[in-house]
Parts: sequence; C-alpha cells; structure tokens
Amino acid sequence: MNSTSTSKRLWDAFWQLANPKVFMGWSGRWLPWLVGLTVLFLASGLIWGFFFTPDDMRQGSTVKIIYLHVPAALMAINGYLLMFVGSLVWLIRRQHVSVLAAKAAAPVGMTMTLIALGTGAIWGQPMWGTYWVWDPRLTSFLILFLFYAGYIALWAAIDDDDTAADLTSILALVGLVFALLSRYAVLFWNQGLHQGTTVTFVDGAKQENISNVFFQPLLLSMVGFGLLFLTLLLIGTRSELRARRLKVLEARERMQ
Amino acid sequence: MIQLFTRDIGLAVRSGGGFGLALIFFLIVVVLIPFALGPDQSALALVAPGVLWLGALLACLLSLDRIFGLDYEDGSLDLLATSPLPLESVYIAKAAAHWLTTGLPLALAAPLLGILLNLSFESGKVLCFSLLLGTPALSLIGAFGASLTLGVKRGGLLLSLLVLPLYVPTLIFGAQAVHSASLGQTFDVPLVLILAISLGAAAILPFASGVALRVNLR
Amino acid sequence: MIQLFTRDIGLAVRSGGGFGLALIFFLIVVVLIPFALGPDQSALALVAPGVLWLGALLACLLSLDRIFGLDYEDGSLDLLATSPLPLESVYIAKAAAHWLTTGLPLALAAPLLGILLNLSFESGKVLCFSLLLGTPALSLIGAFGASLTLGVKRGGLLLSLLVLPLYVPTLIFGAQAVHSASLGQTFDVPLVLILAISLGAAAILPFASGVALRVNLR
Amino acid sequence: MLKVSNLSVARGGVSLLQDVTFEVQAGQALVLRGPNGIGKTSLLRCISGLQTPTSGEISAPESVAYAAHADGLKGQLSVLENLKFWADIYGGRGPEAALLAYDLEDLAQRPTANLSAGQKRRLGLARMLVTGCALWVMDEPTVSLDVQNVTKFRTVLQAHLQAGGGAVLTTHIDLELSVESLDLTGYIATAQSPSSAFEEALE
Amino acid sequence: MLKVSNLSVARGGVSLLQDVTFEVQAGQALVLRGPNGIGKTSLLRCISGLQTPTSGEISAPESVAYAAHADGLKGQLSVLENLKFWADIYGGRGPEAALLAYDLEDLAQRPTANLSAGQKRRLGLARMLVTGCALWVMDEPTVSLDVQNVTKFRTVLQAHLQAGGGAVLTTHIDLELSVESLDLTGYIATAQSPSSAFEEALE
Amino acid sequence: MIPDLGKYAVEVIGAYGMSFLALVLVCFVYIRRSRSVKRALIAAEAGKDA
Ligand code: HEM
Ligand SMILES: Nc1ncnc2c1ncn2[C@@H]1O[C@H](COP(=O)(O)OP(=O)(O)OP(=O)(O)O)[C@@H](O)[C@H]1O
Ligand SMILES: Nc1ncnc2c1ncn2[C@@H]1O[C@H](COP(=O)(O)OP(=O)(O)OP(=O)(O)O)[C@@H](O)[C@H]1O
Ligand SMILES: [Mg+2]
Ligand SMILES: [Mg+2]
Repeated sequence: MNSTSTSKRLWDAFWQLANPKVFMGWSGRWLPWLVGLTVLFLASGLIWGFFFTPDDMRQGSTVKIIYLHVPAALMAINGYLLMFVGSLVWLIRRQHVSVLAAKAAAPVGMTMTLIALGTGAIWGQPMWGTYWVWDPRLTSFLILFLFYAGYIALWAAIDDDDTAADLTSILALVGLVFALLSRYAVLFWNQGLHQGTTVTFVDGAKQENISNVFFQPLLLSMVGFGLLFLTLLLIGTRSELRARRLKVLEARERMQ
Repeated sequence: MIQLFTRDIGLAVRSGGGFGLALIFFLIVVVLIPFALGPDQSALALVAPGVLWLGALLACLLSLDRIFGLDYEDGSLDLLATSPLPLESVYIAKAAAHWLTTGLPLALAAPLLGILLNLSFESGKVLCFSLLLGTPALSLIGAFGASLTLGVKRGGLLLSLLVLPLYVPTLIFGAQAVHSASLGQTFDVPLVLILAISLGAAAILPFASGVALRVNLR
Repeated sequence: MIQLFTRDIGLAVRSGGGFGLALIFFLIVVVLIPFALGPDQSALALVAPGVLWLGALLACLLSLDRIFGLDYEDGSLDLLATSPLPLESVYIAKAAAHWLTTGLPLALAAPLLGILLNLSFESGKVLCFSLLLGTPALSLIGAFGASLTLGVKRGGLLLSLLVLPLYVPTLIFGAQAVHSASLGQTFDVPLVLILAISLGAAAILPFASGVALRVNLR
Repeated sequence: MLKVSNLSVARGGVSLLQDVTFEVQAGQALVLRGPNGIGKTSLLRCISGLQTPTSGEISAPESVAYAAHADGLKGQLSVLENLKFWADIYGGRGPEAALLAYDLEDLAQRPTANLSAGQKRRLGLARMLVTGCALWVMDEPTVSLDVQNVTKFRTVLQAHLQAGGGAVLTTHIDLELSVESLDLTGYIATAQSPSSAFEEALE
Repeated sequence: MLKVSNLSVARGGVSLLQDVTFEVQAGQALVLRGPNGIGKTSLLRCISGLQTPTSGEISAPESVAYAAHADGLKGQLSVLENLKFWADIYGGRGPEAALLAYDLEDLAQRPTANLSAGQKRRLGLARMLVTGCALWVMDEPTVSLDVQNVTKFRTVLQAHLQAGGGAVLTTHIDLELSVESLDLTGYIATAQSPSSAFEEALE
Repeated sequence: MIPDLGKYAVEVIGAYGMSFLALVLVCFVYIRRSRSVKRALIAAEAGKDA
C-alpha cells in the first residue's frame, strides 16, 4: 500500500521533469557535479588503462585500445535506445523536453559510433591485417552510423520545430525496428571475425573470460563514457530548450 | 483508393515515366556493370545476383521522391487530405502504383537481363521470385521515406539517406537467395524472410506514413 | 553568373542537400555493395575501382533533375531567360554549382571509402585524381540532359536514360585508370582521355544546352 | 452547419488570430475579409482540418470541399479526367453538371497544363461541384477570373446556397454577393498570447 | 520604347491573336484587357522574348522585366536574399528602395516559403524595381493583393512612369489607373490564319 | 613517461589521439552552442523588457 504510493510519487516526480522550467532548474543544479564526476571517472579509467595495465600476451599493447573501443561502442548503442525512448515519449505524451533530449543525444551517439568504428579500424590493422572487414558487428555499426546521420539530417532539413520533432520521432521508431532487423540480417549474411561478447554481467559478477587487470579500468572507463554522454545530453537539451524560448521571443517580436 | 491508384498509374504512363523507364534504367545499370568491372564472364556471373538486386533497388530509389512530391507541390495532396479518403489509403494507393510501375516490371525482366550477366536460367527464376516478393517492401519503405521528406525541397538525397539503411535487410536476403540458388543450395529461408519483411512493412508503415503526411501538411 | 552559382550553392546547403548528402549517398552505395556481392575481401578489392566510379556516377545522377527542375517549376527559369544573363551562362553556373556540391566532395572522399572495399591507398589516390578530372564531365553532361528533359514531369528516369549512355566513356576510362593503378600498371592514358572528355563537354555543351533550354521554355 | 467558437489560430509558431467566433447555417455564405497576411488562409486551413487551432472549437461537417490558393490540378490529365478523379474520390456527382456550370465543355478534352490561368481557376471551381460536399471552403476563388466568369461563379454559389449548402470564402475584391462578411482585423492576436502550452511553460 | 506591329500570336499550334498593333512610349503604360484564354499571357511572353510570334514585328528594349503568373521566388531564401539575387542578375539597383516601396522591411529576413499569398506577390512586384529595366511586362500583377497594397502598386507604377519607364500589363479588375487600355477582343484570330509558315505551306 | 608500447605504439597512440579529438570536438561544439544560445536568450529577454 505504502510502497505503491511511493512509487506513484516517484513516477509523478519523474514526469515533473518534463516541465521545461523544472527541468532547467534540476539540470542546472546537477550539471556541475556531473561534470566533476565525468572528469573523475574518465580520467582515472583512461589513465589507469593507458599507463598502468600490462600488455596482453597475444595482442601486445593494442589491448589498451579496449578502454576506448568498448565504452564507445556501448554508448553508441545506448544512445540510439535513448533516442528511441525520447521519441516515443514525445509521440505519446507530447513532452517537448523528451524529444529535445533525443535531438541532443544524436550527435553524441554519432560521435561514439565514429569512435568505436575508428578505434576498431585502427585495432583491426595489427590484429586482422586490415582496417576493415565486413564482419557482422562492424557492419551493424556502419548501419547504425547511417541511422544517426539520417536522423540528424532530417532534423536539420525541416524548419518548423514541432514538425521536425514529429517526423524524426517517427523515423526513430521505424528505424529501431529496421535496425534490429538489419542486425539479424547481417548475422545471417556473414559469420565474421569479431570476438563475441566477453564482458557479460551475470548476477552482477563478471565472467572469467577477461582478467581483472584489464577489467577494472575498463569498468571505470565505461562509467566515465556513460557520464560524459549524460553530461553532454543535459547541456544539449538545455541549449535546445533555450533555443526554443529564443524562437518564441523572436516570433513575438515579429508581431509587434 | 482504387481511383487514386489508377490515376497515378495513368499519370505515370502518360508522362512517359511508366513501365518502360524503370526497366530501361535497370537495363542500363546492367549494361554499365561490365564497363565498370571489366568483361570477364565468370567474374560477372559471380556478381550477377547482387548486381541485379542492387540495380532494382536503385531503379526504385530514383523514382521515390516523385511518389508524393508532385502532388505536394501542385497542392493536390492538401486537397486529398481534406477529402474523405484517409491518408493511410493515399499511402497505400501510391505505394501500390509505384510498385506496379517499377517493381513488377523489374522483377519480370530480371531473368532476361541476368542472361546478359551470364546468370543461369534456374537462378534467374529465383531472382524473379525474390524480386516479386521483395520489391513491394522497397516500394512501401520508399513511400514511407518520401512521406517523411515531403516538405524538404531538393530532398532527393536526404530521402536516399533515410531509406537506404532501411533497405539493407531486404537487399541482404534478396541477394542471398539468388546467391544460394546459383550455388545450388536451398534458398527458401531467405525468400520467406523477404516475404515477412514485405508483409511487416505493409502492416506497420501505412500508419507511420499517415502520421508523417498529416504532420507535413500541417 | 557568379551570383547564380553562389545562390545555387546557398540553396543546396540551406535545404540540407549540400556537400554532405552526396557524400553520404556515395557512402551508402559503397556500404550496400558488400551486402549485394558478399563480404569476401579479395573479391571486393577486385570490383572496388569500378564500383566506386559507378557509385560516384549514381550519386551525380540522383541529383540531376533538380539542377533546372526546381527553377522551372517555380517560374524562376522563365524570369532568368528574360534577364540579361544568357542561358548558356545559366547552364554553366548550374553545372558548376552541381559539381561543387556533388563531384568535388565525392572525389575527395573516395580514397577513404576505398578502404571499406579493401582498395590500397595508392590506388585510392589515383581514384581521387580520376574523379577530380572526370566528375566535371558528369556534371556537365548531366546538366545538359536535365536541360533536355525540363518540361517532362516525372522526368527523373527519362533523364537517367538519356544521360547514362553519355556517361559510358567517362566511366570506362575512369574505372580503367584505377584498375590499372591497382595492378601496378601505367594509368596516364585514361586520365588524359577523361580530361579531354571534361574539356570537350565544357566547350560544346553550353551551346547545346542553351538551345535546349530556350526550346523548352517556349 | 459550421460553428467556430473562440478560435485561436497560429502559423509557424506565431499567433495570428484569437477569439474568432462565427456561425454559418445551411443556405448561408460568409466572406472573410482582412488585409494580406492577417491569417485568412490559416483560418480556412483550420476549418478544413489541415491545421489544428491552438484553442477553441470548430464543429464542421465530416468532409468539406476546400479550394486553396493552388488548384491541385494535374497538368497531364484532361479537364474531364481531373473532374472525374475528384468526383470518384468524393463519391459525389458526375462531372457533366460541373462542366456545364463553368462553361468548360469545349475544354473538356484539353490537357490541363495547356489552359490559361483563368481557365485553370474555373476548373478548380468546378471541382467544388463534383465533391457533393455541403460546405465549401474557398480561398480567393475569383483570382484570375474575368468579369463574366465572376458572374458565373456568383450564380453557381447562389445555387449552392439555395440547395441548402454553405460556404466560407475569402476575397480582396468586391464580389457583389449579398452575403454577410466578417472583418478579421478585430481578432488579431495580441503579442502576449503564447501559441502553445509548451511555450507557456517556458515562460 | 515598345512597338508592336501586326503581331500574330499562337499557342500550342492554335492561332490566338492577329494584327495586334500598339505602341508604348516612355512614361506610358498600357493595360491589355480581354476575357480568360484570349491570349494575353501569350502576347506578353512574345514581348519578353520567351515565345516567338508567328508574324509581325516587336521592337522592345534589350532587357525587359517580366512578371509572370508564377512569382519565381525561392522559398528557402529570405525576402532580402531573393531581391538581392535578382538585383545582382540584372546588375540593377540595391534592394532597399524596393523593400521600402512595398513595405517589406519587416519581412526582409523571413524565408519566402512562409509568406502569405499577398506577401509573396508583393515580393514579386518588388522584384521589378531591382531589375532597373525601363520596360515592365506584368501579367495580372495585383492578384491576391488587398486594397491597400493595390494602392501601393499604383503609386510605384506611377513613379516608374514618371521616371521615364514604360509598362504593359494585364488585369481583370479595375486598377483605377488613368492609363490607356487595349481590348484584345478586337484582334481574335480568324480560324483561317495559319499559325506558322509550315502550316501555311501545308494548305 | 609514456609506457613502452612496443611495435604497436602508432596504433595505440593513434586510437587514443583520434578518440580524444572526437570527444573534444563534440564537447567543444556542445559548449559553444550552449554559450551562444544562452547569450542570445539573455539579450532577447533584455530587449523584451525594454
Ligand atoms: C571498426 C571496427 C569495429 C567495430 C565497429 C567494433 C564494434 C564493437 C562493439 C559494438 C563492441 C561491444 C560489443 C559488446 O560488448 O558486446 C566491441 C567490443 C570489442 N571489440 Fe570491437 N569493433 C571493431 C573492431 C575491433 C577490432 C579490430 C578488435 C580487435 C581485434 C576488436 C576487439 C574488441 C574487443 C576485445 C571487444 C570487447 C569484447 C568483449 O569483451 O565484450 N574490435 N566492438
Ligand atoms: N508556412 C508558413 N510558416 C510560417 N508562417 C507562415 C506560413 N504561411 C504563412 N505564414 C505567415 O502567417 C501569416 C498569415 O498567413 P496567411 O497565409 O494565413 O495570410 P492570409 O490572410 O491568407 O494572407 P493573403 O491575403 O496574403 O493570402 C502571415 O504573416 C504569413 O507570413
Ligand atoms: N502551354 C500551352 N499549350 C497550348 N495551349 C495553351 C498553353 N497555354 C495556354 N494555352 C491556350 O492558349 C490560349 C491563350 O492562353 P493565355 O494564357 O495566353 O490566355 P490569357 O489571355 O492569359 O488568359 P487568362 O486571363 O486566363 O490568364 C488559351 O485558350 C489556352 O487554353
Ligand atoms: Mg491567403
Ligand atoms: Mg494569363
């Protein structure tokens, strides 16, 4: 009884965030802390990874690329999911903040995709002897990059904000269906070289495939990338909200 | 809906953009491939299934922005939107007309053109079959993309950008089916998957496009 | 003329159809090729020169009907024809703007995309060079075709039909140059021939297009 | 037939009109007047359902016949084919009466692209007749028409009203119709009124 | 400035007008009148060089400013950019005076696609001012304009004439201009007149 | 200072360099846009009151 009312209150408080005013206040208060945490985790993870981890016996020092590659890949996928959720909320509940968050997430997600692709390509040269192979996972990422590019281009091409919000949201929805379908199709099409997922979280514990020496800094770096994503997301959403307000003021100016 | 469908086909035929042109474009792509890749016969046979599928896809793509574009520019779409016909039906009629003037002739001509690229007749039949099942998906997805980019002038390339990643699964399964057939393997799984994509697209996209059209006309 | 050129570039950039989109289309074609032809690296390297040239050609082709089309539909072309600017200059300005927003970015990006198809960096340089010399011809010929099909609604496919045979020589020499380079042979003869085509097109086509435009506006 | 109450209209994020209230009964027509850019077209788009008003109520028949600034005719089709198409879409009357009303029989087989501006407009007006809709929403219907054809339009409109139809139209010239008119200059939105709830929340 | 003698005009292989003769001197304007479809637009297209007459002579200045039924404006460009573009093409005057004349300063930065019908038309008319051409050829210039803007147009035209310019225009409504007008109904081509030398040779 | 990266130094440093470049670039773009929008909004709101 009590617990349902608590969860309901939490739920209501969550939707309060959809109010631009509330969101601006909340995000303004948390942003400095978030920036601090991001720097802390990212720096410690990457510095630990780059300076204080041993070389792998097979891969040599290239194993250090993992501290960029895996977190970026992770955030690239999560970014797309976030974009999807933001769009869905907009289409159902017409909350501007959520669609503007989706808009702000796209360029960060695309950058993460680019980093995953770039570091992967650089890694591929020593490991597989080529920058690029048409491996399913690599291919899926290239397609993901195209989805991001299309989403951003559609936002850019449409003048009216609400129209753009509606259309990009529809694209994100349909896009997700086809992205999943593509993933399946690509697996069907080619088996490939890329390692399977070894970082799995089963009951909060890692599996044994990857040793602790590599795993701990990787975890820090993953959290760092996540926080960076969140920070940029908040900054971007705040800019979009302000830009909307600016447009309203300009429109009002025009009427006088 | 039927009226819109027949009108669109009539318009396509009348303005010289009917059945013939998609075919001829397809033919030209097939003809250009040897120029681009060199004339080696066995190499050509190897790439033929993929090239023919790719050619069909591009022939579709080239005519996409006209699906709604012309009606939007001359104001007919506004009038259609205020008519008793729901926009979902408008989408279906237009996608169907596009398929009939583009996808269907391509599918029927593909086995013949396959001969130019040294494709065996058996594989040609599978190619025809896979195109028959797959081109509806191409038209449906393409018309969906067109409904999104309606208001964008010079939207042709934007449309391609939006639509091509959506075409990936269809292309993969399509090329795969013909490829397997040309190697003498079974090809029913990819064919079933293509059919599933076409049916899925027909089930979901009318609603998405209806919304997109309404938003664009606002 | 300069004004028309800058206006067209401005319009292309403003409507989201600027430098980026032709590039992305090119990228997409390159991405689709392996889906259609299969992922084998050595086979891809073999077809890469031809396919990259074909991709550039198709990226050009997709944007052709907008060269004059938009201006024709909204009546600007009538007004330009009555202005002191000769229609030959209109043609040159528009072809130049098309090249700058399509051909040039494609040529510069081609070596990078070549990597996706397992093309060596050396061949990539030759590819870039051959595209730099050849894409002006593509834009010039394409704009000529566009001036011919001006009055035809849904002229996109008709335009492709007219233009593609004219593109054949450029495509052959272009693909040849890169192919030779990737086999370590000399490639200066095809490059010189491409240059000759571009120069020839620039010398003759303005007059032909001027006439075609005048006839179409009548 | 049409009832508009307390309607506020915005376009491109700018509030244009507010508190517009009027009613059109069967057999009546209403002429909306106002200077360029006041929002006549936007109001008509709201009435025909293309645009959503920012507030207020519209009660209109399910399907209305809308004639916009652009005619929406297919140049490649003949005059008759254009009319037939719209008649089919609306499931309305055949095109013969419409051709007759605007004296288009001679042009019936001509491709629409080859018509003059006034001939096209006449065809656009004839379209209203084949829809069979009771409510006509017309944006400057007499543009490009010569004096004789304006008279023709007046006759057709009056017949439509007599048959129990209704009409809302805009015009800048005097149509010499003996119908009510509404001057929109009294309803111009004040700068303060936000055009959506979201903007209100941004304040 | 403009001299048209014994002009015969055809469109789409059909003779429309014959033996049209008139003259417009510097400082004069001429209004062409006639019912829909008589050939006004075709005649103006001949004068501005888009179409060749089947017979007769036209002596017009090298470059004329032509305003057709369609405005030829780019929706993505702002009002100012559209004017600047045409000013550059004609090497004529800057756009400031033109903006002022049609009261477009407030709209200068707006994308043209977002203008109302009358606002677009005003921009189309302002275009004539930046061309710097002496002869204006205008096809129904006041379509979609409200009363106030028609007055504005009248003032601008009169200033143009006073500055030694000339104009040929068509209209269906009364512009209250004190200029000459020519009724084209007297020049309708007889069925006999062939529309080209080739057809004549076929006789 | 820099650990011994063996024969893969170019790859590892290249990967880190490229990633930093990309990250710094997005951060820069986001912060610059945030600043400019904020400034413009403050100016507009001042103008409204005046
Ligand atoms: C451009 C090419 C590449 C892309 C797009 C890419 C993509 C990805 C993605 C999405 C993941 C996360 C997968 C997951 O956690 O389940 C990942 C993980 C990983 N990648 Fe790559 N990759 C690329 C190239 C490479 C190369 C060349 C190597 C090295 C040989 C490599 C090694 C790894 C490793 C070791 C992981 C961690 C796997 C794990 O433990 O979960 N990747 N990559
Ligand atoms: N698509 C659009 N996007 C944004 N603003 C627009 C758009 N269309 C018109 N407007 C603006 O909205 C206002 C009202 O336009 P509307 O077309 O409704 O006017 P109108 O009364 O019909 O004028 P006219 O008599 O000139 O046709 C104008 O100021 C116009 O600039
Ligand atoms: N492109 C064309 N091809 C063939 N015939 C045409 C074409 N355009 C117009 N016509 C015909 O030529 C005749 C004259 O047309 P024109 O446009 O010159 O008339 P107009 O006097 O300007 O009429 P309006 O007042 O309606 O604008 C009309 O009968 C018309 O049907
Ligand atoms: Mg209007
Ligand atoms: Mg006319």
